[in-house]
Amino acid sequence: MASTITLAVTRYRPEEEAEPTVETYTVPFRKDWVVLDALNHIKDHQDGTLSYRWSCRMGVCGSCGMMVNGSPKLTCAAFLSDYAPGPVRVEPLQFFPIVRDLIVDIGEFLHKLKKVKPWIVRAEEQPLSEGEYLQTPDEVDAYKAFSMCINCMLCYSACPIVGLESHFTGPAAIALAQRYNLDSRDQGASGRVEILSDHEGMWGCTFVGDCSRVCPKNVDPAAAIQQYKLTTAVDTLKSWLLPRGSR
Amino acid sequence: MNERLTPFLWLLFSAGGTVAALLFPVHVFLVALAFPLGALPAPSYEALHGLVQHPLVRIYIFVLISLPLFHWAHRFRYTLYDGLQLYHLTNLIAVLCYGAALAGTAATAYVLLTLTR
Amino acid sequence: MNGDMSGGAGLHHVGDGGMTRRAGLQPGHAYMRYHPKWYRRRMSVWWWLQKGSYAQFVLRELTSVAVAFFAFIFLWQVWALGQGPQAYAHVVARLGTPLAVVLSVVGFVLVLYHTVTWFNLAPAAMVVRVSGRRVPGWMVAAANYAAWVLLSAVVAWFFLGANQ
Amino acid sequence: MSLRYPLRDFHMDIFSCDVLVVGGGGAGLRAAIAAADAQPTLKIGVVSKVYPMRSHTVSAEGGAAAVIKTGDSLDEHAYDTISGGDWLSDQDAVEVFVREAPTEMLQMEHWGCPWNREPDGHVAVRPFGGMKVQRTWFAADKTGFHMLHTLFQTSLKYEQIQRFDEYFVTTLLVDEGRCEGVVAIELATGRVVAIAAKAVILCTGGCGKVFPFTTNASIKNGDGMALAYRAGVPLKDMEFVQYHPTGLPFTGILITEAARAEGGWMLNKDGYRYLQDYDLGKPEPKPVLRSMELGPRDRLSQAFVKEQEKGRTFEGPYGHYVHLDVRHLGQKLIDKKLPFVRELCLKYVNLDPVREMIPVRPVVHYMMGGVHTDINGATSLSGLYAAGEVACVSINGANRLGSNSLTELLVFGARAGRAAAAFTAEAPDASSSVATQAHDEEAHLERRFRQRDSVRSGETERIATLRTEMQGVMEQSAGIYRSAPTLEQGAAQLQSLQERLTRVGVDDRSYTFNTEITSLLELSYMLDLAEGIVHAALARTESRGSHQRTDHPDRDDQRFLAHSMVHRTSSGQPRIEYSPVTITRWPPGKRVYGR
Repeated sequence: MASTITLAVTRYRPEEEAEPTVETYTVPFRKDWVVLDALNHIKDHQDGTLSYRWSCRMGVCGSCGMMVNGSPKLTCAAFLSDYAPGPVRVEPLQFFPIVRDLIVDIGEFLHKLKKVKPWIVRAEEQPLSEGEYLQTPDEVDAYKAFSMCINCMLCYSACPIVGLESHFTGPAAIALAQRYNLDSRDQGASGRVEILSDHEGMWGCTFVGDCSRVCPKNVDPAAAIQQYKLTTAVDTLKSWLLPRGSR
Repeated sequence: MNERLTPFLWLLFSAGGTVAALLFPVHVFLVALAFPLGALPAPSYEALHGLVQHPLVRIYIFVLISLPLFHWAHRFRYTLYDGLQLYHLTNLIAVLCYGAALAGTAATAYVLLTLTR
Repeated sequence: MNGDMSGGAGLHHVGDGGMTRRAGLQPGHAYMRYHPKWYRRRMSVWWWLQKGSYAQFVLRELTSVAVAFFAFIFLWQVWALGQGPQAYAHVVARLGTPLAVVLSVVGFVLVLYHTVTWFNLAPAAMVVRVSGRRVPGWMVAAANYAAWVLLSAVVAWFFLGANQ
Repeated sequence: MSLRYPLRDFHMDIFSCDVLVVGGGGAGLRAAIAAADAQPTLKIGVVSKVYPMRSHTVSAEGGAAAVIKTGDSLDEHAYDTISGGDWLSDQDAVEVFVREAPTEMLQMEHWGCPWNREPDGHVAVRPFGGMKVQRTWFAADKTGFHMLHTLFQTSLKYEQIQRFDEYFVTTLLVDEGRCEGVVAIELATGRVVAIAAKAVILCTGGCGKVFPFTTNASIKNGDGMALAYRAGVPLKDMEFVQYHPTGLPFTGILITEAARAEGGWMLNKDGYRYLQDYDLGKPEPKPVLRSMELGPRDRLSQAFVKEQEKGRTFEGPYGHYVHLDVRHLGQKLIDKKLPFVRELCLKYVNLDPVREMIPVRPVVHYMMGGVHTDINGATSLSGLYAAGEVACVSINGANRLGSNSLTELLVFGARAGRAAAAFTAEAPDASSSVATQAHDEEAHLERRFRQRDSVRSGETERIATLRTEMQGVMEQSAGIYRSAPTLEQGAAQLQSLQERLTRVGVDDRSYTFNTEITSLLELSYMLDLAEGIVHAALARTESRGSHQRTDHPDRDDQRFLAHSMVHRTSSGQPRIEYSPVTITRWPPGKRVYGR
């Protein structure tokens, strides 16, 4: 087994260069190291100027998403040994504006997330003194998978529609809208449909399906969007066919 | 495209996709391959002509042809739009695609309604 | 009141609100201290060739061309039935020409690809519940395939049994 | 429009708000929402060095304790907490905590947190270490994740809450004994800004990264503790550092206590449930509350060290370890209640806990100590509040019970939010010195990091070298077992590290997302806190909870039934004082587990 491995890392220094370049680094090759460990080794011992985000190193904070050999990955869960003998190509998440090196701007996502009202909407709040809203385990299961999103942005980086149309609301945000729609405690579905019923919302999705393939938490945003389309389409049809009272 | 129409067009696309998935393989295999190549005994003109006299068969043929046309229209529209990045032609593409499907549907209806006994 | 903090009217996200405003500079501009200079890659027109799954997706979408092609073949054939035996024989003969056969073979493969991808993706959109519990996706897909086999058999029976 | 104060020859951005929350994790978001609910007209800022959903609350797994079931009582929760904390908890705070916990948890439910449920639809609870009754609410084993995202998503509906995402706070603005805001670097641009506020709430979490092996995320550098400490606010009970008994070797990834609560066993290299040798009860096939594997974390981590001394642990490339065995629980239960444990093992150590045993060792997990606050989160500095792990109220005393921390950040986050909101009513606007102070801080940062001569004179040091040395010193001197000689040596080593810190060079001069500068600032925060921990540990010549002195093995209520207060002297060195513990209804007793 080779004792070192090479990483080809995208650098972008906006103060000095007009576009990104590639810098190669050679790091020790260790069986239990992930790509993030290699980046930390570079930053600590070789080049303190390399910039990237990371935090929990256990796949739940969602900070460390990057393109590894062309695929969006959480670098804390991408073992070097899976890319041996290298070189390992490490790039910032695609389809996002690059701020610097491996850091991309995700501010747009925060706007999209807020737009879909990802919170419980109710006509009337039950007072806390009356206890919890009852919700059976099956009712929890109805939305649970879509609540597992860690906002790591891998799905946006996998989605060509995001790349083509930056205004597309995108997989994670629509899945989170659907997470609340499916929550038995929520009454905000009709409000969200109005927001998501345009080509920037659910209808922009053409079901490429890569979002679900790269999701590290098996959220399956593609399914969320298709289910959302089906429900919306059926509801629309009903509203045309049925008289108001019986809807 | 009118946003209010989108859910309806998507339903047509879905229905058409399902019809095509379920029924096209067998129809294509028999009508476009097995019968012309003589691999299987083709039904006679009279037999088929007799079959299409039944109203249910005519409805079946109408569904078989028109819904998949809308399926095509929807998919082709998005493929042109995203694949070739023809954003400035979005309305024209939509009109041409759904227009073609509509025309095909009208033609099918006309043919089926005027089929001689 | 919000405006005091955000720098951009109505933006809840202060830092980015400012950033969006300032990043509106033209690409290729010189760097200015305290102002971001983001790099945006433009997507190639050939994006769908860059990744296997994207190519498969575009292929899947293009099966719709084969679907439309055969829809018109069917229409042509039904029209010919109305025009009389000669017209019908003409259609059958044309379908047997080498060019038509090649097109039909390619189209048939595409239609099969459509069927397989459609059935495999259908469970994602369709949530089927039996007494509150969601039916697993593979069972939905299996039901689709079973319906496909059954319907194909029925259609074949009508065609092949039409002469009797 | 941001207000622009003309300052000498350039402009600086000065934002202003009523309540400014530093930190966007569970406590920070809860505080922000509470302030917004209390007074909807207030402008509330949340400044965080990471996007809120990256905050470390996200990593909490097991659950959050609150009394809700029949057969449980507030007093039992209080007693478990107080005895678990070895009677160093302030009992008035604990009583408030257990009383408000159920309401806060119900509020989380109303905001959409996906709690596990009973078949009839009521919230389900699970057992947890050190708790006599099952009272831990849980969302599988991703409770912190779900709570954080629920809070974050709920916070989005408050238009008056405005976020400063990825702003790194470098100092508090203090004038005439009052905190009036912060100075922060906007990471994306390097712009230094002042955020003036009538009240500031620190919610920046702990400082686990002062130790080498920790469950803590890389962002846990004690920023808020150091900011307060440098502003003259004392830190309380810093010597109490919780080791979680079950972290993965190398990565320190947390394997939740819930794994033991659901019935997992701790086995030494002979396959023996060794906890039975440490006065923690007798082994039973099913989990017994407050017994064996469900003992408190300090006792379990201490037992590990004893096993290691007896040579009954495994030795691996990353030190000694024992086994956590959950195989007998079966795949169905593991997938339903411990899916994240399985996911983490499969993804990070390539083993399946359904079929294999999990290697674990004690790893630093939580700081019982922190910024000294009262029951409303108020610190000794007017206008400055703190809540969550950064604060020390104290309910956790000498050892925190598992599943109390998530509840704590809700209860005291909300209390601090409300108190800060009320404070703004009588607080005058920020003084004019804010601009001057902010400008001075900017000039200071510029000098320190971007003027080559000042940094590069003489020998230079690397950030990582110092950080690694500091972590080594902390494990050696202030680990699970401590003694005067090692602590004294540690204190001396830390002092020399402080001197070397001034010689650290920065290669990165960029204004765009300069993570080298923030790493260096974080290291300087951590060194201050490391000194505080070591000095507080040296001064406490007794053993209590997580603080075990081999040279003073017994608890000494005569002298040390008291909170240590670490003050920063003008030389930068810590000075330790003590303040009394509040005892209401539970006089100090013996900690009994397994009986």
